[in-house]
Amino acid sequence: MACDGSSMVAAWLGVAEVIRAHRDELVRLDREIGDGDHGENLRRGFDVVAERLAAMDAATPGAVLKSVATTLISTVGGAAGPLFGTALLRAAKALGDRATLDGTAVAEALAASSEGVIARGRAEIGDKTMVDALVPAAKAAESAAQRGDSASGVLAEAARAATRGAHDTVELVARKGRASYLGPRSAGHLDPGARSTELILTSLAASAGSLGEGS
Amino acid sequence: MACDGSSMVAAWLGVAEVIRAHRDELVRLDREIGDGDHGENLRRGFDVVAERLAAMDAATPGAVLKSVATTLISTVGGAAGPLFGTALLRAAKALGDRATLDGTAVAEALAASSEGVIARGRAEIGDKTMVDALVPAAKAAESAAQRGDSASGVLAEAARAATRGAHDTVELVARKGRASYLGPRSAGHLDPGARSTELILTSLAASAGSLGEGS
Amino acid sequence: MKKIINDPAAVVTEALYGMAQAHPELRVQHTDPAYIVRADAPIPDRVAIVSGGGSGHEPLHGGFVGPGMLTAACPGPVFTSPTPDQVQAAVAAAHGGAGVLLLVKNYTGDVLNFETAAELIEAEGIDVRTVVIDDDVAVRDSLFTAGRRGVAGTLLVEKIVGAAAEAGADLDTCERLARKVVDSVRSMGLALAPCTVPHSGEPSFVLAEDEIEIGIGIHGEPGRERTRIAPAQDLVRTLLTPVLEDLPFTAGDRVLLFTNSMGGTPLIELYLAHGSAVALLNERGFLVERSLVGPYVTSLEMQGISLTLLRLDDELAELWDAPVSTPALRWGR
Amino acid sequence: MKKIINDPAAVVTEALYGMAQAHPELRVQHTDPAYIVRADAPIPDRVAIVSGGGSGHEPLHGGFVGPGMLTAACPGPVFTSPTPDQVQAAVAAAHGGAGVLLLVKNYTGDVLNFETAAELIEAEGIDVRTVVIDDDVAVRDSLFTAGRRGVAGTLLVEKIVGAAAEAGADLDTCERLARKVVDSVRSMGLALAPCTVPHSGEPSFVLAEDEIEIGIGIHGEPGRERTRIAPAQDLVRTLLTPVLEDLPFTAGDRVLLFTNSMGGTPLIELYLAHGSAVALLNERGFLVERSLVGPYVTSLEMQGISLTLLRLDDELAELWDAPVSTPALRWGR
Ligand SMILES: Nc1ncnc2c1ncn2[C@@H]1O[C@H](COP(=O)(O)OP(=O)(O)O)[C@@H](O)[C@H]1O
Ligand SMILES: Nc1ncnc2c1ncn2[C@@H]1O[C@H](COP(=O)(O)OP(=O)(O)O)[C@@H](O)[C@H]1O
Ligand SMILES: [Mg+2]
Ligand SMILES: [Mg+2]
Ligand SMILES: [Mg+2]
Ligand SMILES: [Mg+2]
Repeated sequence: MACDGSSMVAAWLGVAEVIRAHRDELVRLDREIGDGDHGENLRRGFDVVAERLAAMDAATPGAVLKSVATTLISTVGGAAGPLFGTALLRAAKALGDRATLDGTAVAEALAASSEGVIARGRAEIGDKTMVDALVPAAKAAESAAQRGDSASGVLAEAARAATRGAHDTVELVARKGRASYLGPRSAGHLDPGARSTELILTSLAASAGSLGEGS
Repeated sequence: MACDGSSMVAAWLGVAEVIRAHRDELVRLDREIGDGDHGENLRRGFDVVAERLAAMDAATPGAVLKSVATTLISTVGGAAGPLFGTALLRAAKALGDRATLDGTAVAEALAASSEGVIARGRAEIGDKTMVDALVPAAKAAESAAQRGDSASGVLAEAARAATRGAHDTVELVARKGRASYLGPRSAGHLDPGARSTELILTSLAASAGSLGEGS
Repeated sequence: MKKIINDPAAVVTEALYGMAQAHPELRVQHTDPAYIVRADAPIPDRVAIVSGGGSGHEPLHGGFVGPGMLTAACPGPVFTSPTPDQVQAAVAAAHGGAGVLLLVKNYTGDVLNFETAAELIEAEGIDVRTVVIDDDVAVRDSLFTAGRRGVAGTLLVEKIVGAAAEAGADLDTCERLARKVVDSVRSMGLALAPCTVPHSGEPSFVLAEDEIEIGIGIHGEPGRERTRIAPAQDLVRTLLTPVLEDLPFTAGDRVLLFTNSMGGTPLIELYLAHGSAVALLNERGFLVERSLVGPYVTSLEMQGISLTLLRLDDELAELWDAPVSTPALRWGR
Repeated sequence: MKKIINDPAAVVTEALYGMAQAHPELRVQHTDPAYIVRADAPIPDRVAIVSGGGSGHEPLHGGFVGPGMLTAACPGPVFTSPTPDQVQAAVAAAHGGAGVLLLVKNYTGDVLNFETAAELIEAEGIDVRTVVIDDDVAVRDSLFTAGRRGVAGTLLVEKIVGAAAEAGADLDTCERLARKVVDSVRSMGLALAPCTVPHSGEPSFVLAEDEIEIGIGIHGEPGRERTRIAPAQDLVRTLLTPVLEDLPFTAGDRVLLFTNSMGGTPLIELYLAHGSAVALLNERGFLVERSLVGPYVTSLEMQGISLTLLRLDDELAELWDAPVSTPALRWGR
């Protein structure tokens, strides 16, 4: 099966399920160094995403991403809503109206996403935010694509890098977002936004892998 | 030493000390079945009583009681302020301007006190209030006076009866005052006003005893 | 006990000092005998409406002193009725020559102290009347008890009678109106968590993690029963059912619904409960014509709510709507 | 978690429904996209003042909608900023043709969502300006952080700009005034006990029996340090010292002092703290010309207070005194 619009829909339905399963964990992580709503914010948003995707007509991967993006922007709120929304809007724009995706397209989408998040949130790598998962993911995707990996291969590399990046936020002191108010007390905790970024990419990679390779 | 105005002052200074010493106990008793202020109300009032008595010129026992009464009325508040105030106003009235007290005078004063409290508070014996200490005290005083006991002997009998009466409130269900809201749940607790009545009479009896007999 | 206080014995005095700083439109006597009076009192030929009671229920009563409501209030120590001296002093500051109406919540201490005060005031040749408020249906009234307690309904009595006095009603009229409101108002409350009185330092009662007290009094006195916490709509039904039965209210009645916080319950929960109560009353055919929602008759930081229902007619609705200008209640003009 | 709610996910919707019942003078859209707007909006040729933020801070912001203050407010989920859709919907209901001023508390989520909204609103051809409020001195401002938080000072911005808009000031003037208030106001708070967010079910932090958090944020974010509970006058000094140093305020300044409850602290303690703060400010030579005391910018049932100081001049004092008629703040006229 190709990495096309309908497999993109299936992949994001999978993400919605993963978010629901990890809602409490994300709430707990955010309670530790934020305000305890990250899991609930994403749960609320992805419930609507799942509803809308289920009712969606066949579309290009870019159109699917755009729909997910606007839904998240209008339902998630908080810092994560606009940031994930921007990430996906930029990814959608990067993909244009391609009907199927190869590894290069995936890498380009991820690069656009991470640039978008940085432009909106003005966080740098090391600030203990989702940027610490997303930037390594985009970089790993680029290398994999240059090596000629397929879409699912590129996504798998990106997910692995996001996992490492998220894990590495544990020891960081937050300098952006709500956790920054904690100063040094923020160290020793996993950043919730980095964790949810990891979850999303891992779920997407798993879907791509099980769905088989694109062109 | 005679049971005169100045021994009356000394006796009430003693009461003020006893109340201070038992403040926390009375707060605790009132917290169990009331609103937890009885000890603090009496502490506040008797602190002023002690101040004013210390500055008081020689006076009759009745005048001393009247001063204590008006001080309590204007400082204690709550149910206990007006009730103890009325009790002492009535006692003062019963004593008139006698210079010293005998057993009969003490008994008459206690009878007037208990009638006054009943008239003001409309509680009957068995309602789990200070009446359950005061009425038996007045009755015991009457018998002792009829037997010809001295002022201190009459007070000692009254204090013993008050102690028994207070103790007997434990098993009662309150029908007057704040504890009545508890209904059956009020049983099993000592009534704070009965306990303070017992403390006051016991302290007065002790002072009378150590001060020696009146005429 | 964690509280923003200095000396537990000085809490009321120091709070009154702060109130004086915040409200130059009031005259606040913060030391003994403490009272709060409108700065423009005494107002010649206007009936003086005076209330009072233990402190710890703020804004009741001092926060309701001002044009269109109380002329003066006497704050006792925390949860302890004021003394006759305080009432006398307040009346002396408030009395404009047209008589005084004392509004007293039905607690033994309050009734006795105001009774003594009334005698002394009368002896000064002032026409004084007393109306006792007992709106709490949680406690059954009977000759063999201290009777029903005065709780949140007190605010409604003070507002409505205050409006009448402001408009120049005479003492008879004010007294009649007070009795009319008392006859038409019923309340019931519940608590989720206790309060701690500063001079005691211990919580007034202890509830388990999932336990609530139904029929709580405003001093933490217990009520009808302890039950499990339940969804808001069930709690609202539990409070409203005895309220509706007691008067009784009947379908078609025009009512004012007052959703009150015991102090520590946040406004978001109050509004939620209020919406739930309105929905239930609508279902049963009542016309909820006026609403009040807020922490107005509190028990320090106690968590919980009370619901108060007043049967309205044109006279009461008009007096309710009349302008009022106090620290805690303000509208109109 | 013991709360008067039904479904944790429906708290805001249900509370807004109750608010609608209690306040017929407002138009409350209680379902998504939720917003609250004056019933008489849009008002032709009047600048629309729109604010919003996470719920759980009631009465902020919805309780400040009405003549003389906000034209509209957007309540997000509890402690979560509203979405751009909500802001757009509120602006559509509020805009009278003279432009829109968005008042935003400085949190990443609020700033980003209002930023997106502003782009969309501008694309509709509406003149829209944004002023970000960051009065909390507990958090040090720096290029490498999210910056200072917007807390209780927000109320003062909303009141003063709302008064100007009501009087017909144009958008430039409203924007200038908002920046002037932001430049002149500083706050700091402390907590004695945490709050619990309904969807989380766990307290936002844990303090020992005698511990307090100095510099707390209004979502339970930590501040400068944890210390032992101390007498009220010491706590007041701990809060006021950094506030006075930050602007800095200087002796002789005319100031407005706002003593705010975090939600669960009773009014009696608030007044006590207020009195203590006034005394300290007087001592240091400040002129406390205006006071506000109450639970206005809260964090659900959190126990604690914040102190806010605004430097006054004639312009600000006059706008502060101007009539206001909202559910939570009302005076004048
Ligand atoms: N400036 C920023 N840039 C990138 N990511 C950010 C920024 N601020 C916050 N985040 C991310 O958002 C996450 C928090 O999201 P969420 O809890 O939904 O929002 P809020 O902080 O408004 O409650 C953080 O864990 C962090 O990863
Ligand atoms: N009607 C009454 N008659 C006699 N004594 C009463 C009556 N009501 C209350 N009391 C007594 O008053 C005591 C409580 O006093 P206190 O705590 O000072 O007042 P309050 O109940 O107003 O807080 C009770 O323990 C009881 O003994
Ligand atoms: Mg969060
Ligand atoms: Mg008591
Ligand atoms: Mg009491
Ligand atoms: Mg949030």
